[in-house]
Order: sequence, then C-alpha cells, then structure tokens
Amino acid sequence: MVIPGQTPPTNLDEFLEGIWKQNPVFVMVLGLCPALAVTVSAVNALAMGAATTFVLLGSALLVSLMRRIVPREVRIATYIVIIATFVTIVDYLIAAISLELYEALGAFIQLIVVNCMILGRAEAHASKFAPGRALINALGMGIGFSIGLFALGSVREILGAGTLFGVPLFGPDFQPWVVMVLPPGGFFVLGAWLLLFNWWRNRKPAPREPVVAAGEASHG
Amino acid sequence: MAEATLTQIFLATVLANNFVLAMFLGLCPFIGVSGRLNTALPMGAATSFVMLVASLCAYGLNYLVTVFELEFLRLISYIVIIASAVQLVEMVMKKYSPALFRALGIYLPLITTNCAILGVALFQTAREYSLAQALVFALGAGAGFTLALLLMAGLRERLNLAGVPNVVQGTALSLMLAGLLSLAFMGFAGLGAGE
Amino acid sequence: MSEATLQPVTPSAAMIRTLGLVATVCGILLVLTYQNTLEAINANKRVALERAVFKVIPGAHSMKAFHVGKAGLVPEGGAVPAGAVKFYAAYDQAGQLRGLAAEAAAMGYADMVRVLYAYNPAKQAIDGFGVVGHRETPGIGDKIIFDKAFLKNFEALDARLGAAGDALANPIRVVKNGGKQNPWEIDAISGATVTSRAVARGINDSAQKLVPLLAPHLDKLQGGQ
Amino acid sequence: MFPWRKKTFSRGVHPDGNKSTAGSPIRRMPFASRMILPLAQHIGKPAVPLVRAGEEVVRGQPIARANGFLSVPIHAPADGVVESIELKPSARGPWVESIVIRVYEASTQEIRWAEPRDLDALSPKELLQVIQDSGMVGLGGAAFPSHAKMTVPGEFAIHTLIVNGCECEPYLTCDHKLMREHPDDLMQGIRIAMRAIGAGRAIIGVEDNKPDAAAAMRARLPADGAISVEVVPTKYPQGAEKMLIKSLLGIEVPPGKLPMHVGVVVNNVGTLTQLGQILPAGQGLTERVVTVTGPGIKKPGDYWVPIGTPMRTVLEWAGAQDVSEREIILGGPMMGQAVASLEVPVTKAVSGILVFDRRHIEAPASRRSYPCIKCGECVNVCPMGLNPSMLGMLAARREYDLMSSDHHIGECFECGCCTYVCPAHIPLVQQFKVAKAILRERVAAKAPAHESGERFDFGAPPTHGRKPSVHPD
Amino acid sequence: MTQPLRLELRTAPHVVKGTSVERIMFHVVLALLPICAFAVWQYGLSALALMLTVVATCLLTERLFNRLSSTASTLSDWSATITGLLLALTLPPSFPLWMGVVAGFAAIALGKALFGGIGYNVFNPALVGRAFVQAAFPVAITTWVPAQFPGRFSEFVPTTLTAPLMIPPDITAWVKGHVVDGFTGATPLARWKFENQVADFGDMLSGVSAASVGETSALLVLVCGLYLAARRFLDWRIPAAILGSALLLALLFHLFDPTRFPPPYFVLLSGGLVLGAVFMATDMATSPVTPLGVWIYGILIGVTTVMIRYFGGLTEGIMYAILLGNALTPLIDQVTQPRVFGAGKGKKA
Repeated sequence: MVIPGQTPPTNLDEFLEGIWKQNPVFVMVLGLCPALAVTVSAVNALAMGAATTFVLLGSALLVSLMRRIVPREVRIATYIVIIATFVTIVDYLIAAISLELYEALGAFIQLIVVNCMILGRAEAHASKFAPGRALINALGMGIGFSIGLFALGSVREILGAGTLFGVPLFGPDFQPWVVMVLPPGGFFVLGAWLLLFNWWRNRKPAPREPVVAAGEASHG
Repeated sequence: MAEATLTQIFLATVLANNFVLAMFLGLCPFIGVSGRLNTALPMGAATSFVMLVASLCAYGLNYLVTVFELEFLRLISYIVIIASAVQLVEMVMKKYSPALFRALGIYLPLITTNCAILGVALFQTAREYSLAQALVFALGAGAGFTLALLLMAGLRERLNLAGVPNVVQGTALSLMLAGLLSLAFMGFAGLGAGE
Repeated sequence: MSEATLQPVTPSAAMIRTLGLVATVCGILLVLTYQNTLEAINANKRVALERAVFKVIPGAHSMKAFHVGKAGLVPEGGAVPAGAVKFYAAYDQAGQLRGLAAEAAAMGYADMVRVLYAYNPAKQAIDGFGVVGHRETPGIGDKIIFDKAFLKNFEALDARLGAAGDALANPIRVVKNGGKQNPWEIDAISGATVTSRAVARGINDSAQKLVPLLAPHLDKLQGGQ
Repeated sequence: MFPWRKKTFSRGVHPDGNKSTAGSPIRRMPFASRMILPLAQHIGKPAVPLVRAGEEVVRGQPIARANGFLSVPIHAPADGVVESIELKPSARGPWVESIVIRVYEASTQEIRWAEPRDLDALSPKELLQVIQDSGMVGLGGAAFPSHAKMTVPGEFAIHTLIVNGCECEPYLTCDHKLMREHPDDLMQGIRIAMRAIGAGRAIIGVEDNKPDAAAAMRARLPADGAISVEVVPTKYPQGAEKMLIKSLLGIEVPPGKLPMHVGVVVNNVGTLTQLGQILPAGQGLTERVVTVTGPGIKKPGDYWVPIGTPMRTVLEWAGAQDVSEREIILGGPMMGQAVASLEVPVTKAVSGILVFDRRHIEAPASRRSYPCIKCGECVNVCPMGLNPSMLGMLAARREYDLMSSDHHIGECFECGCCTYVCPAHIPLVQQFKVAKAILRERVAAKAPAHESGERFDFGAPPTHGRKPSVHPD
Repeated sequence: MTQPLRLELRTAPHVVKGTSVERIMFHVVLALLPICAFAVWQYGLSALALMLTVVATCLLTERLFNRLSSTASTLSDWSATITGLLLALTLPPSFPLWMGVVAGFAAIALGKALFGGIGYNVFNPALVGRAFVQAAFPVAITTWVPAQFPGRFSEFVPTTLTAPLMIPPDITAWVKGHVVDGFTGATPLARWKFENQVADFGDMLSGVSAASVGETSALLVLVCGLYLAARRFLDWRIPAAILGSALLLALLFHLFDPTRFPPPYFVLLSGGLVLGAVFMATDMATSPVTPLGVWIYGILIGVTTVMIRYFGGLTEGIMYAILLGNALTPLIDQVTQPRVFGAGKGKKA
C-alpha cells in the first residue's frame, strides 16, 4: 500500500500490484472458495476470473465515485450492497450468455459476494482513490485473480482430463488423473503452487517479507 | 424431483459433501482459525449457530422474494439479512449470555464474510429445500464445518511440534492437509444412498 | 471499529441519504439488468430444456410442460396443485403426441443423480433416457451417460400400471450386470453399481408417482391441446 | 481385599536386575590416606566447619555443624588431622567447599566420640534433635536430612511408617545386605522413627527378588505386631516413595503433595538400620554401605565405606585397575550420576558405584536419535501417568510453560523409565531436567525470594528434582 | 593410572531396553515378507513386479526428499521400505506399474516428506498413496484378476505393462482366457454388496479370491501380526479393538437381519480388514499414544469400516476408516491424556 514518504506509485505499479506483488491467489491467498470450487477446467477458471474482475471493476468504480459522500459508519454496508448488486448483474449476464457455463459455475457466482478480496479492495483502495486509479488497480487485481484461477484450472484440467480448453493434449489413450478434478485435487494443486512460490521466494538470497495490507489479511 | 430424506441430507452434508472439504465453502476461516483447538471449537459453534439462523431467515426471505417476484433482490437481501443476523445474534448474546459472548464474540464479525453461511442460504434455495430440509441442511453444514475445523486444528497443533520443512509451512501446509482430509472424506461417498 | 469512536459522528440524516442514494443506484442497475437479460435467460432455459426433452423423445418438434396431481392436469403456468408431478409432453410436427418426459433424481455415489426419462403411454414403457446432472466419479459413474449396454436398458423398460392402478405392475429395479431377465429390470454397469442403482431408484420413484396420476388424462394430452 | 490382584503401582519397567553381588556378605574397606568431606552432602544449607586446618580430629568427632533446620552436621570418618578446608571437585562437576583430612595410619575402627544415651527417656522432639545431631540423611540417594523428614507439622497425623526396602535400581544390593545382616538394628531404627513421627505401625516393603531379606526380617519382628513385612513385586521404580505407598496401602499421594498429606512417612531401610546402630550409641554418621559393581569391577561387592573416601581408592580396592575410557556412575543405573573426576569422594548420598567399561558404553553412545515415532511406550511405562512423548516434543520446541501448565512436568521425578524404553533414543529425562530447571528459575524470577514462613526451604537444591519426596530407594 | 582419563559423562538412565526404531521397522519388514511371498505365489510376475516397482519408487522418493532437505539418508530406517511393501499389498495385482510409481511417489511425498519425515507424518503414508491413486485412477484400482491363474509365472497381466500415462487395456477378454471357474471380476465384498453373495468360508481363509495383492489370506496376515505382537513390535490392542468392534457390530447387524447382512466371519475375512488392522492402523506415528486412546481409535476404525461397507457407496472401507482414524488421532490423544498419578479421577489435576 502507499507508505507516506515514498514516491506515489505510478499507474503501472497500481496495475502490476495485483498481478504480481499482491496476487490475490498466490500471495494473499484470498478468495479461495471460488478459486478451488470452479477451477476444474481452464474455461471455468477464466469465466470465474472474468466475472470476478467485472464485479471488482464495477464496485471499484461505484465505491470510488461515492467515496466522499459515504459516512464511515455505514461504509461496509454500502460496499456490500454495491458488490451484491454487481454480483447479481454478472449472475444474470452469465445466465443470459451461456446456461451451460452458468450451471458449471453454479452458486459460486453468487458467492463472489463474500470473496473477501473484493470487499478488501473496496475498503483499502477504491474508497481512497479517484475512479481512474481505482479502476486500474481493480483491473490489475482482477487479472491477477484470473491468472491465479487459470494456473489452477489449467493444471487441473490438463492432469484431470488430459485436455486444455477442451482440446485433447495427449491423444485418446491418456489416462486422466481423476483426483485432480475432485476436491482433494483442488487443495493439492493450490498447495503445490504455494509450495512452488515459497520455494522460489526462499531461494532468493534476501527474502522479502510479503507486503500484506493489514485490513485485508485479517478477515478471511 | 425425488425428495432426499432428512437423514440423507444431514449425513451427506456432514460427511460426503462436507462444506469445507468437498464444497470448498468457508475456506478462509478454515485456514485462518484452525491453528488451535481451543479457538476451533467456539468458531465452529458460532458458525453453526449463525448458519441455522441464516437458513431460517433465508427460507422466509426466499418465500417473500418469490411471492413478490423480486428474484433479482434475492442475493442482496440474503447478504443483508446475514449481516444483520450476525449483529442481532451478537447483541442478544451480549445481553443474555455474556459468558457465551466473551467466548464467541471475537469470531462473530469474521462469520459475516464466511461464504459457508451464504452458501447454506444459496444452496438451500437452489435445491428447493422445504423448511425442515433447509434446517437440517444448515445443521449438517454447521456440524460438517465444525468437524473439519476440529480435525484440522488437531492436526495442525500436532504438526506445530513436528519438523515440517520451511517451504511447506503456512498456508501451503494447511491446504495439503485439507487435501488429505478431503481424500479421507471421500470414503463417505454414497453413505446413506443405499436405503 | 475502534477508530469510529475517535471520529465525529455522522448525522443520521446523512447516513440515510447516502444509503438511499446507494439503494437507488443499485436498484436501477439491477432492474435494468434484470429486464434486459430476462428474455435471453428464459430463452436459454427453454432451449436447454427442449434440447434435453427432444433428446430423450426423438422426433419431437414441440413440447409443453404440465403438472399432474390427484385433482387433475394443469398446464405450466397455472396454479400447481399440492402433490403434483411435473412432466413434459412432446409432440411431432403434425402435433401428435410423441411421448412424455419427466425428471427423476436419487442419491448417487457423490450427490444427487438427476436424469430425464421418456414415458411412452402407448407402449406403457420407458423408452428414452438422458442425464441432466451428476457429480459421480469420472470414468465410472459417468458411464451412465454413454455406456451403450446401459442405455440399451431404456429402449423399452416396462412400466405397466398394476391392476389396482395406483402403482407400477413391477417396480423398476437394478440387477447385476448381465443378469437382466425381465423387461422391468435394469442391467447395472459393472463397477458403477451405485450410480446404476441411483438411476433405477430415481426413475422408479418418479414413475411410481407419475404413471398412475397420468393414466386418467392420457387422452387429453393426445391431441396437443 | 483382592488377593489375586498384585499389590503394586501401575506401569513402570522391568530392567535386568544384575544383582550379582547379592550373595556375598558386606565387607569393610580400609581408610584412605586422605578423606574429603564436602560441607554440602545433603539437601539444604551446607554445614559450617567447626575445625580449622591443622587441627587433629578423632573418628566420630563432629567437624561441621548444622546450619539451621534443614542442615546436618558432619563427623570425622577417621582419626587424623585437618589438612585444609578448600574447594574440591564434586560428583556433578562444580568444585565445592570441603574439609580434607589426612588420616593417621594408625586410625582404627573404634569410634572415640560417642555418648550412649537412653533413647526411651527422650521426647519425640528431643529425639528429632538427636537424629539431627547424628548427621543422618536419607541414605537411598536423596540425602534429605532425616530429622526434617520425620518432623511432622501439627496438621498431619501420621498413621504409618513405611520402610523402603525395595532397592528397585538394578545392580544395587546394599539395602538388601543390611536387611539380611542387620535386622535387629533395623528394628531398633524403626522403633525410633515410629516414636519420632508418632506412627502406630510400620510396614517394611521388600521386592520379591529378596526373599532372604524378607525372611531375616520376619524372624526378628517384634511380638506386638506393630511392624510387618510386605513383599511387593519386583518392578522399577517400586522404591519411589509415592509408588511404594500406592503398592502397600493403595493410596495415591496427590500431585504436588508429600506422603505426610496421606498420613505416611517413608524411610529407607539403610537409613533406619544405621539410625538403629548409631543413635543408641550416640555416634555420628561416619560410614555407609556402598555397592561397588558393574562389568568394569573385578571384585564386586558391598562395602562399609568411610564417608569421604575418594572414588579412586574405592575403585582400586574393588579391582578396577584401568578406569580410563569407562563410565562411572554414582547410584543406580536408572537415576545415578556419572562422575566427572576420580577425586570425588563417597558422600552420604552414594549408595552404589557402577563401572561400565568401554564395551558397554560404546554401543549405546553411538545410537542414532530419531524424531518421536509416537509408539506410546513411554506413556505405557511412566509411573506418574505423564505423557513423556508429548513432553519431549514440547521440550524440543522449548514450550516449557506449556509442559508445566498442561502436561504436569512438575510431577516427573526423573525415574528414567521413558528414556529406558524409548526406541527413538530421545534423551527424554535430560530434556525434562533442563525444563524443570528452567521452570524453577522462572518461578523464582516471578516470586522474588522473600523470607517466607515455608519451613522446607530447600535453598538451591541440586538437580535431584524439585520434590525430594519422591525418590527411588 | 597415569594415562589421560576418559570418562563417559552421560545422564541417567545409563541402561536402556535395547529396542530401536530400525529394529522395530526391520521386524515389520520381516513379518511382511511371508505375505509378499504368498502374494507372488497367488498372482505371479505381475504382483512381484508391482511390489518391486512400488518399493523402489518409495525408496527413491525418500532419497529425493532427503536431498532436497539436505538431510542424511533415511533409507536405513526401513520405514520407506515398509511404506512401499504395504502400499503394494493394497493395490490390485493387475495395477499398471506406472500407476504404482504414482502411488509410491504420492505416499512418500504427500504422506511423509511434506511433514518432515519419519515420526512426523499424520497420515499413514501407504494409505495416502493408496487413497490418492484410488481417487486418481478409479477404474484401474477396481480391476481384478483371478488368483492362481495359470501362466502367472510366465506372463504379465496385460495391464501391468501399460505405457506410462496411458489408459490400461481392457482385460475382460484376457481374464476370460485365463479364468479359474466362476471368476466374475469382482472381490468377495463387491459380490456381497451388489449381488448379495457371501463368499465361501474356506475360499476366503485360503485366499483364493480376487483381491488386492496382500489381502487374500487373512489367516496369513494374522499369523504374521501375531509374530510382531509377540515380539512386542506392534500394539496388539489396535487390531484387537478394530477386529473386535467390527465383528461385534457385524454380528449385531447379522442378528438383526440375516438376509441383508452377512455373517460376521465374512466381514473379518473379506477385503483388507485384517491387513489394515494389523499393519496399517498400527502405524505408530499416526495412532494415539495413550492407552485409552488406542482403544477408542481402534473401535472407531472398526465401526467406520463396517458402516462404510454396509451403508456407503464403496465396497471396502478400511482404508478410509484408518485415514479418518489418523485424522482423529490428535483429538483422541488430547482428550485421553493419562490420569496423573495421585490426581483425583474425573477432575482435572
């Protein structure tokens, strides 16, 4: 986050923050429920990523626009209503676009409401900055989240079905590892990604503490 | 659609379709609060209680929303009612059972953003459960959540004394443990399906 | 929030004003979305349902949904009588009844297995089958979707009404793979017995209810009224 | 009530007895040319010297006086001259203030400083004073001043004196011999102790591997039936106070409490036998029986050893010529202390000297230590009902407070059963000793040493454990 | 005595019982060998190849993680060997070798190395491996071949040599060609569950039925277990509690409805109940340490096994029951701490 006395972050920094430094999936480990539940395939993962990004952008815009008039006592309630609105919107949009996708994602679209990352962004960023910056940051976060989901979904689809985006990769005789599309596989794949990240961070000579904003790490 | 019996719903929700281990609901508190046994139990109890309240509220709300054909307000009203229910529970508890409040109080705010609670409301709606089914479902969800939390807390407390490699420490270890627990819970698949 | 105590308290009017504003903005957004997507969503749902029904009743061209209960037959949209069962009637291009379809569900290995089956009143048999939704083990349970031998069970699965008219003459049941001897038996998939059982149980439960209720109204459905 | 049920405590272990010295009689060991008498041979405050360098002393003469209640005097073990009062190595390593006596070659066994008295004429209180003056301490190894142990505060009524003749430690046979060879002295000692504590009956507990000792004592039991002999199963640590009380009376002493709380005082047979010997004669404690044995000893046996005899002299006499690359243990193998120097003298606390040679120490020393595999053996054997497995893991993580608050480390009396059975070779007892020492420091730091009314001010007790009340033998 | 003094200074106790982790583990390996030999006699080359592959994978994986964590080799403690042998014994004899490699890797990596190695694992590694491949390859792990089929010492089951990552071929035709009369390709448990046929007592005792590599002869497993228990390398209370509670529960069900529930001996002899109870539930690191806890743990496993078998979707429940027992072990230990000497019963000391 912005630390007084430092040069204010550029737009690029804002954008990259969510993609790398504070990746919601790998660094902050937020929004796990949808991340694990729907990532049985790359398509689902991307769809979920897109839906979440949409909600992030919409709520960031609205929260940022209203940041001066929302009294602090009711700000959380306001944010939740705004987020729920955009989630309902995206819920209807997906149902209108593809019923198949809608059924694949199931109740987890609506559960975006309680994705703490979104509330966290609204509280910690959008409510403090102008719409332009808030949108850039939200877009970065959304893309970062989508990348995280894709990393999960693609591994699970490749191993669990031998395909990527439904395209067979290894020919017809490939034995799928069914466990990967089952719940344990979700835990294992995300766990393995985190292991990889830990290992990568540990092998650097001077490991930097991950920057975690206080307001976001506290609630699940 | 054939009706699932109450026993089936309960068993399936606690074991085979455990909210945490099979449906990935309530993962954040699961990872966050499962470090110690003495916090896991109150957290589980508080969550179960709120789930029951939320399930009851959601049932009534869903009825209203359907009657007045305001489906697009369902999600908003659910999330608002859950947040209010938590507040209400907190106030009632504070007034009538301060001891319980002291034990559970710090967990209640955490519960608002617990997707397992909203999950109970959303799933019972999607599955068109009757009131009795919905309540049993909520009970099962709470019991399943508490069970998973307790198991996880026990394992993590024990692993605190183990030589877990540095790379594995933290969330990665919790996820791997959850995966193994989830693997073990697969044994319950189909339990109660027979008769 | 401890910081709240340090801040000046916002007057209630301002809070209410803001909340009102938020509610208005959100409400407008919601209603707009709802109205603009409603048609598409309903169309999607209808198409999906039709596709499913037409798959289990080949040759069908149009379909209607009904509820049937003790009190009688009610087309979709009307007041649903208590204890009624929903089903779909499918008609060919000429408007002749091709068959009836209903949904069945039962607890399978992992979760509810939901299927759609076609009931042929003329043959008094189930002659179509499709899976609507399941969470069974890939590679085992999902064989119910494509296993040819299993699907063969539903080419003419006996569902005759019993003499009393309140239940099937022979309950539909599953037998071990290769053990089918009677037309009302379903040959289980070897290795996927639990899922096969769920399918049979679901269909049996549904047909036991639906077929007796339907019997008095069959002629009404014929012409595609 | 349940004759088919063995009278014993739960759990415990059965190490090989190795009591090869049990058959032979006790022999006497000659005086060394130089005796070293540490002023702190007992638990409590060190004694205060009464002599100066150059002063002549005779055998039995008090050369140091008790310093307060929890302290005992020291008597000269032989005729000679005080060479110096200086720092000398102790068994545990640190050098301690000791009186060094150069022994006259003509010194004899005669005790020349004694005042025989009629004990029956003394009140219990006077009796306790006489016991303190004799310098008697618990000879089983704890070295807790005997008069202090026999001083019963008013709120307790003692009904039974338990005489500990178990000698559950492997190798040791000194108590066994005393019971067999000096039953009359023992009976005399028991009478004295019973009077001092006001107990109406006394039970001598003997392990069933010493039938001859039990028979010898039974033959000398007084006619009034106040004293009885009970045979208990051979099991380690049968000789721990709390275990023996449980075995004989079926009573468990609550955690953190002393046997007095259940109306019992426990004394070692060695202590009471020697009390019966020296008290009527009005002598001081100048010698004790020591078992000298082990694979590295050529003439193993039990010896009357004058207190203050250097270890080297004892070992030479017993035939351990080459003592390099050996392990020398004071006490039994389960709880004894390895010595750091051969200049260390035999003190009142030394019940045995074990010498293991290279062959015996090499194999265990090279054993590999594993993480705890949770086999649960330690839980199965811990006589105190603790969970050493858990305690060990907590100790490795330095969770000392948790060990104390949740897992009762304070109850551990370091009997060694857990380490004895541990297949992962975890030094559990050592970890617990460290943990208890650290916890004691923490407690001391929290409650600054204000002069409390607590009578049993143990001062800074050596690593014998927080409560000397529970100690084998 | 002029030479420099070298005194050993160690803390008490100075004598030890003389058991060691290696010794215990080695004897477990010894006790497993007859079962392995019997399996090879039953299933021939395929079983042998599978056992060797799985054990080798476990050892290599253990070594790999030793390297990664820069610790000394832990192969000599025999624990990885035990994991490999046990894992192989729970797999079907026709299991493709490449899947055996996956199972072995999962067992050591997920079940053991993750937690820091021997003593720290919270689940039985062999069962973690087995559960992983059960979830990953549900078809292959429920494909059975008849015991003692002719030619088992001269040829592999076709599935054994499946190319890595590929689907094993369908062996229905092959089995028909090698069939011992009446073989249905189902284990006794599956035949009971889906066809309500209780296998012949004698057949089950001698192990002439389709099953995993090592679970065909409950008798042999019991004898090997008795050897270990007699040498005190195994806690007899755990198998006693598991088998006892399973038998009792099965008896109750059988008395309640003999047509629906099989006789108790069937529960005991079919599937991997005895193998699991004797060799896997007794894994020291993953079972409770307290005396009361051990009984609770065993009874829980026994009851869960029977419940899964009778009312669950699976035919066999012992593996999941043990894994769940493992998961419950810390909680069981927590609530069954022994009573501290002298502490009043019931109240906390």
